Amino acid sequence: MTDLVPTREHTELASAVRNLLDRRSDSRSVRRAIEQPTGFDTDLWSTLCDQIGAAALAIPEEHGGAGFTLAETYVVLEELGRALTPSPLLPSVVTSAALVSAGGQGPLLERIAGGAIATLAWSGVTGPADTAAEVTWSDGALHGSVSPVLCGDVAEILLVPAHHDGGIGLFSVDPTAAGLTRTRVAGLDPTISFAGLTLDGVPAEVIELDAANVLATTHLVGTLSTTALQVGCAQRGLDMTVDYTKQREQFGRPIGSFQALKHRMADLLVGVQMSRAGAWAAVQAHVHGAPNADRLAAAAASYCGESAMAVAAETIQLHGGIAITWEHDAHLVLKRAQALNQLFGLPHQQRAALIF
Amino acid sequence: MTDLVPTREHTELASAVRNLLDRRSDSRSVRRAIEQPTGFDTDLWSTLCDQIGAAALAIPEEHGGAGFTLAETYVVLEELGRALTPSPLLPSVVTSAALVSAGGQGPLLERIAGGAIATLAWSGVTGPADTAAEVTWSDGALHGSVSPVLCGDVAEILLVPAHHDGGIGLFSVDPTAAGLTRTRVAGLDPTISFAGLTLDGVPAEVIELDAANVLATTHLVGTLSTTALQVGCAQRGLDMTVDYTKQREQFGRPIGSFQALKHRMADLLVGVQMSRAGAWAAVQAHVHGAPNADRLAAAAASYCGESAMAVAAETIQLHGGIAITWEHDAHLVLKRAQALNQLFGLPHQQRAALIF
Amino acid sequence: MNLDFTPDELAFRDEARAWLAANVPAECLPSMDTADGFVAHQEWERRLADARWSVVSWPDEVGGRGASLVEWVIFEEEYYRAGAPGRVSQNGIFLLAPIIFDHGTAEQQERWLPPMATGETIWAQAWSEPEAGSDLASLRSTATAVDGGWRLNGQKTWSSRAAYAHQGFGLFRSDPEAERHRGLTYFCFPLDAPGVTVRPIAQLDGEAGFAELFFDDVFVPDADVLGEPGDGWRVAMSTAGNERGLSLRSPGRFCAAADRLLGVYAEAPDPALSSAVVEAWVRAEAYRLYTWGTVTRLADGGDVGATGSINKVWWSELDVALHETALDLLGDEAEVASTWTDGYLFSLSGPIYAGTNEIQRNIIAERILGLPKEPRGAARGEPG
Amino acid sequence: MNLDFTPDELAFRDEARAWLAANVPAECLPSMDTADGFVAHQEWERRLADARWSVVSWPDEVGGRGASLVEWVIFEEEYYRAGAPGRVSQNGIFLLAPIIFDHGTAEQQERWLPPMATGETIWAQAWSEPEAGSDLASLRSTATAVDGGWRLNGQKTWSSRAAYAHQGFGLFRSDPEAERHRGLTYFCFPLDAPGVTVRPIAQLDGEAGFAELFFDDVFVPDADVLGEPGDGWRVAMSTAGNERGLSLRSPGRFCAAADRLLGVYAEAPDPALSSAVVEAWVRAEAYRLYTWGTVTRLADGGDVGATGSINKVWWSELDVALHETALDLLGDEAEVASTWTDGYLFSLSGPIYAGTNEIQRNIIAERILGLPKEPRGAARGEPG
Repeated sequence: MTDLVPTREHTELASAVRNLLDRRSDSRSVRRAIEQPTGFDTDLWSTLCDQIGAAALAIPEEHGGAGFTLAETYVVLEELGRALTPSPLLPSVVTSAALVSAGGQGPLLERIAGGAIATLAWSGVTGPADTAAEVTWSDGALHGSVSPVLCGDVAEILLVPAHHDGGIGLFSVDPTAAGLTRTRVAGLDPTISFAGLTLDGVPAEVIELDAANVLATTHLVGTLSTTALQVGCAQRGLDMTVDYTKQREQFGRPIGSFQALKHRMADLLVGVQMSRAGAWAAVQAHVHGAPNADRLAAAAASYCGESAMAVAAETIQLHGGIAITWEHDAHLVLKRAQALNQLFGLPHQQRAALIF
Repeated sequence: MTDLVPTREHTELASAVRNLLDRRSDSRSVRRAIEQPTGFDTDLWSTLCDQIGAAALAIPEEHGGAGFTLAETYVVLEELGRALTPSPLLPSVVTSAALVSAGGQGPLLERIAGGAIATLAWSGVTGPADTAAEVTWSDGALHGSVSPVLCGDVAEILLVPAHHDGGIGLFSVDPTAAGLTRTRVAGLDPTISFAGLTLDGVPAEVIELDAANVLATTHLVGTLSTTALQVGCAQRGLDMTVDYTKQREQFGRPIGSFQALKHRMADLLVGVQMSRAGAWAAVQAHVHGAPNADRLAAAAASYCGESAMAVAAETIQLHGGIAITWEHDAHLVLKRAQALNQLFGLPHQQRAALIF
Repeated sequence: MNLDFTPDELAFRDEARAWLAANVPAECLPSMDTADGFVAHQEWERRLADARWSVVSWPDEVGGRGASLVEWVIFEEEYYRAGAPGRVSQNGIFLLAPIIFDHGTAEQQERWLPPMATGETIWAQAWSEPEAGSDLASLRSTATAVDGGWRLNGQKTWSSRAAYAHQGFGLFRSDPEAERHRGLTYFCFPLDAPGVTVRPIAQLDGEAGFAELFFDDVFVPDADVLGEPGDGWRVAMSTAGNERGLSLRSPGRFCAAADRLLGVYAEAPDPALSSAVVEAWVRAEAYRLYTWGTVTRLADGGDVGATGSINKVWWSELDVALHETALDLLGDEAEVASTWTDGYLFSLSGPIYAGTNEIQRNIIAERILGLPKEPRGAARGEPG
Repeated sequence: MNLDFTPDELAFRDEARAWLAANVPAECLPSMDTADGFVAHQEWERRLADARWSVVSWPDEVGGRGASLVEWVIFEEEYYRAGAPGRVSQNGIFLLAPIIFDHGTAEQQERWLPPMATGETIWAQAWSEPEAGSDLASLRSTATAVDGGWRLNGQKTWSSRAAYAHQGFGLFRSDPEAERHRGLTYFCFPLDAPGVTVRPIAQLDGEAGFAELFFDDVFVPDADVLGEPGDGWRVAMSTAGNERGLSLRSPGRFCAAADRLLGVYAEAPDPALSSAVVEAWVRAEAYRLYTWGTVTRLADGGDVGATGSINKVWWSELDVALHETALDLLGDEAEVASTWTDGYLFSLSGPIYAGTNEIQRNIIAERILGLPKEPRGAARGEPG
């Protein structure tokens, strides 16, 4: 039963990432990263890839990866969530999951393992698994548009699901190809960057013509990866709020000593603990190929999303006025929680997957 | 705009009923009433009819009624809700509304105005308006069964909606007729009594063969009457809880001084106030024949039901251990709120009526 | 409800509705918390004032039309229904003006009210201080009596509109010896007075809806004190009651938003969200009916009192829930900035400002339900 | 999860599952809080004990099989999945036994544990007093030292199972001079001892799940004191931690109830309620996974500690929500008494007993989050 609790190796990995982010992704660094043209700190990303091997963890060794599992990726993502770090790891993980699932894509996987920015331009990334692609493939080229796409404007590797006469396929596109327009869109959350893509006869390489199963697996991986970010984000909001209410005094006492506030924070802790337990178990179920893995993933996603939103709302409310200033990190927690809530399907859509 | 606030006459009527119930329907009396074979205190019912004219308020003067409106009935029901009084007024109001809507039923209305126990045996009373009747009418007789029916075992006037070849009709049945079986069922709430009815070729008098509109109006009146009971029940639970938490000491201070509890009771008050405002406005809209009356009724019902349930849950929780003893009234508030929640449709069913 | 408005009330409503239909700008004005938007909103106030719609409840001689409370709420409902611009003058006309009417001298009323009605003078409130938050009684900014007036020193924060407004108003501690809420005085002052520094605060949406104010020996003449020196707490409490009460948040705003939400649902109905959508509509409607009930009571004489706290809790939490539901409905569109995401971020300040909802719940519990106060400074374990 | 149980664990599970399948009564036993039902449940305990399933985690010599914590949770999951009867012995085996193991003498262990394992002796807890409620430290019942033992006086309430049980256990104040939680002693006593009066309390569902106990000079020999005299608070706290922790509410119970709820939904699906149904299932599943995580940690050594409060809050509120959803699904059937309405009424006591959820939230806030305590008896406005 040891897989229900992170191992010592997982704990050490988490510490290593946290130490790095403490130094390189504090509040000031996050704000600087947001302002960069890429929307993230490219130096930090290089360090994450070189020192931690973040992008390579779940990629098989024969394709230049570390040959670990999604569990190790989960550990890194939870820390990135906690630090509110802008990062291309989520689309990278999703894209490599698609390629591993499709099979035989060594060269692309090697580039991703090395840190190339990769993304999957599919509305399933911001919605439920049964969302159709808005792109079609004919005569070897792609037509249509899709938005919003995670890191869509800066991706060096770009996969696009598209309809064709025989079903839904998965294609690879040169991000610099003629006919492809990529436009950064102003997101609700400045720490997660999106772009809109239009494809006007863009030449495409076939990865897999019958990609329905590949996309289902990819959606599952994306869902689980998002729960990691949500758990980290919720933990950050809770920590920040507990610290603040211990220090802030009103009516001659720390506001954290007021029982109504204590009970609300206690409820948040309960939610965060349950989220983490559910998310970790779902990741382990996926890694072990358990038959109920997709149900556990949907359950965890519905719960982690709502729990992170609840923490974020209280983070704002219990910080009071300073929460709604740009200088304070409380609003970043809120925007991150809200943005994550939509990824791979809203909680109610995840729940819909759990009933007949 | 005076109709959004009870008039002086309404306030005086409420006081008269409350004074009577303070004397005749205290906690001990309610428990005695529950034990009676009828399920309510017949003497108190006579007094309510004779002194207050409770059953006659909304019945036109030409049929022996007082010629007032549902607003006055609402006032009486809210007080009965507050006192948790077992009473046949709700089925009486519903039945007379059906007869008034059908027209030309002077003799039956006169008996109801005088205090005869009346009920409508229709599953719409415990469900949404579009619920079909489980009874059919052919060759002048009724066949089928319906349960649970408010005061079904003791009703002296019994109306039954039934399907026939031409649609749905409304019929009157002699409660002592052969072929009719009436069986008291053990309800969740001991202060509201129900029976199951089976009709095996019971002769029936036609009230109205095309009763769809009559039933729609009746359902609306029932919905509004239920909100009155809910508002009263919620107010009682809140009053009881506030009083208790002011007196009960723990850790050396009244538990009502603990902020977490204060905030929860503040939320309950907000809910009760909004409930009462919404319910009263919906009743007035119905009385004035406003075009949005049915929307306001559904809105009020969804809100009053949930608000009463919220108060009831906190009434139990904040009373602690004594709440779950038979001797204490807290559980009566809980059971009443739960039983009322189902009448004329659950909150989510009321909401469903408000969207396309 | 429109159940039994008087003929006069109906005529008033029709007049307002017709004027708004003809005059509300088709395009949204730029945000009032930008330089351009501020000017555009001031121009709109001028237009309202020219037609005597800017302060309908004020007496004729200071720019109003002596409208009753019922008429005022009717106007507000029509105003939001018409999608008219936000009121850049709201701090002045809703928060300060009631105090000027009650506590101002005739000279102050003449000097301050007419330019407030026309939008020529825009007022900023200076309530909070960095260390005080919800606890107004622990304000530290000082006022020192000098020849002919006072010198103000200290810092205020969360001053709404202050980035572009002309005048400010707020409480300063004029008697350092007096305890907590004694010894405060209520001042009005120009924001360009020597010694005042205005530092805009960038908000979630990137705009400067609030500012910090720094006071360095700012001179204010005696003529600009509202009420008696030392009596500022009592004077201010009437504003606080008013701010939390009917004035700031008329139901029209939420009913209009709920209608827009129904519109979003209608475009792409998701049955799993229908309950939340209807819930928002029901809550807006309940707020409208509750508020109309209160208005009816007040029209017969009476005081909003602590029930203003019920309003505040209700509308502010309804507003957040309504916008959250909208974002859920929008799905992936909600990842991208839009008027709904802006509205969502704005709604989050509702439960915080004008007395946090925690303070409001304390008021409801203690002043309406009569629950005991938290023990303070009493003997061990005894309620104080 | 069944992800990587060891072969031994799998064998243990299969053995339990097979025995339960063959032995669980097809018909529900009558309620254990009626005279007949109590006897029927005692007989069931005997049957469990004969096959050594009554106290799997105890050592062999006192009736157990020395099962590991993981095996214990496996057994509990199987037990609830099989729909086996409630445990009339639970106060003894879950609350008292851990204390007897930790603090009892060898003689006490020999005397009390085996008949507890067989169900021959059923134990009632005597925790609360009328004026104490959640505040255990303010207990007033007394124990006075006499020759060879003690005399108990006072009153206990909410004593579960006491209407039919044989023995009781609880805290009495043995040193009236000591402050609050000092000076308490832990006693075991027969419920038919001279001077004990048992008055059953009728509950919501009409049954006597609890009783009041009155003590009038009840003699208890020194041999029946658990732990040292005056050390009762510390002794009892290990029970309290245990009661709130894993032991009382194993996840199997809620997972089984959530599965039944899905069954009700399947019979008459109402899409508007699907979200609530799934939510209940998700919460039960989260509880199971969380608890398994805790079990894994404890198996490596460690203490439940304050995280037991997280379990308590979660399962008790999940249980209420699950039953409320069931009643909503049942619609008009919910007006009529049924196993679901009984379960609903029973669920309501969950957030109240074994330390109210308010107390649990205080513990979570103070002991896990490290938030400051409420001020008590300190100088004005200072946290104490």
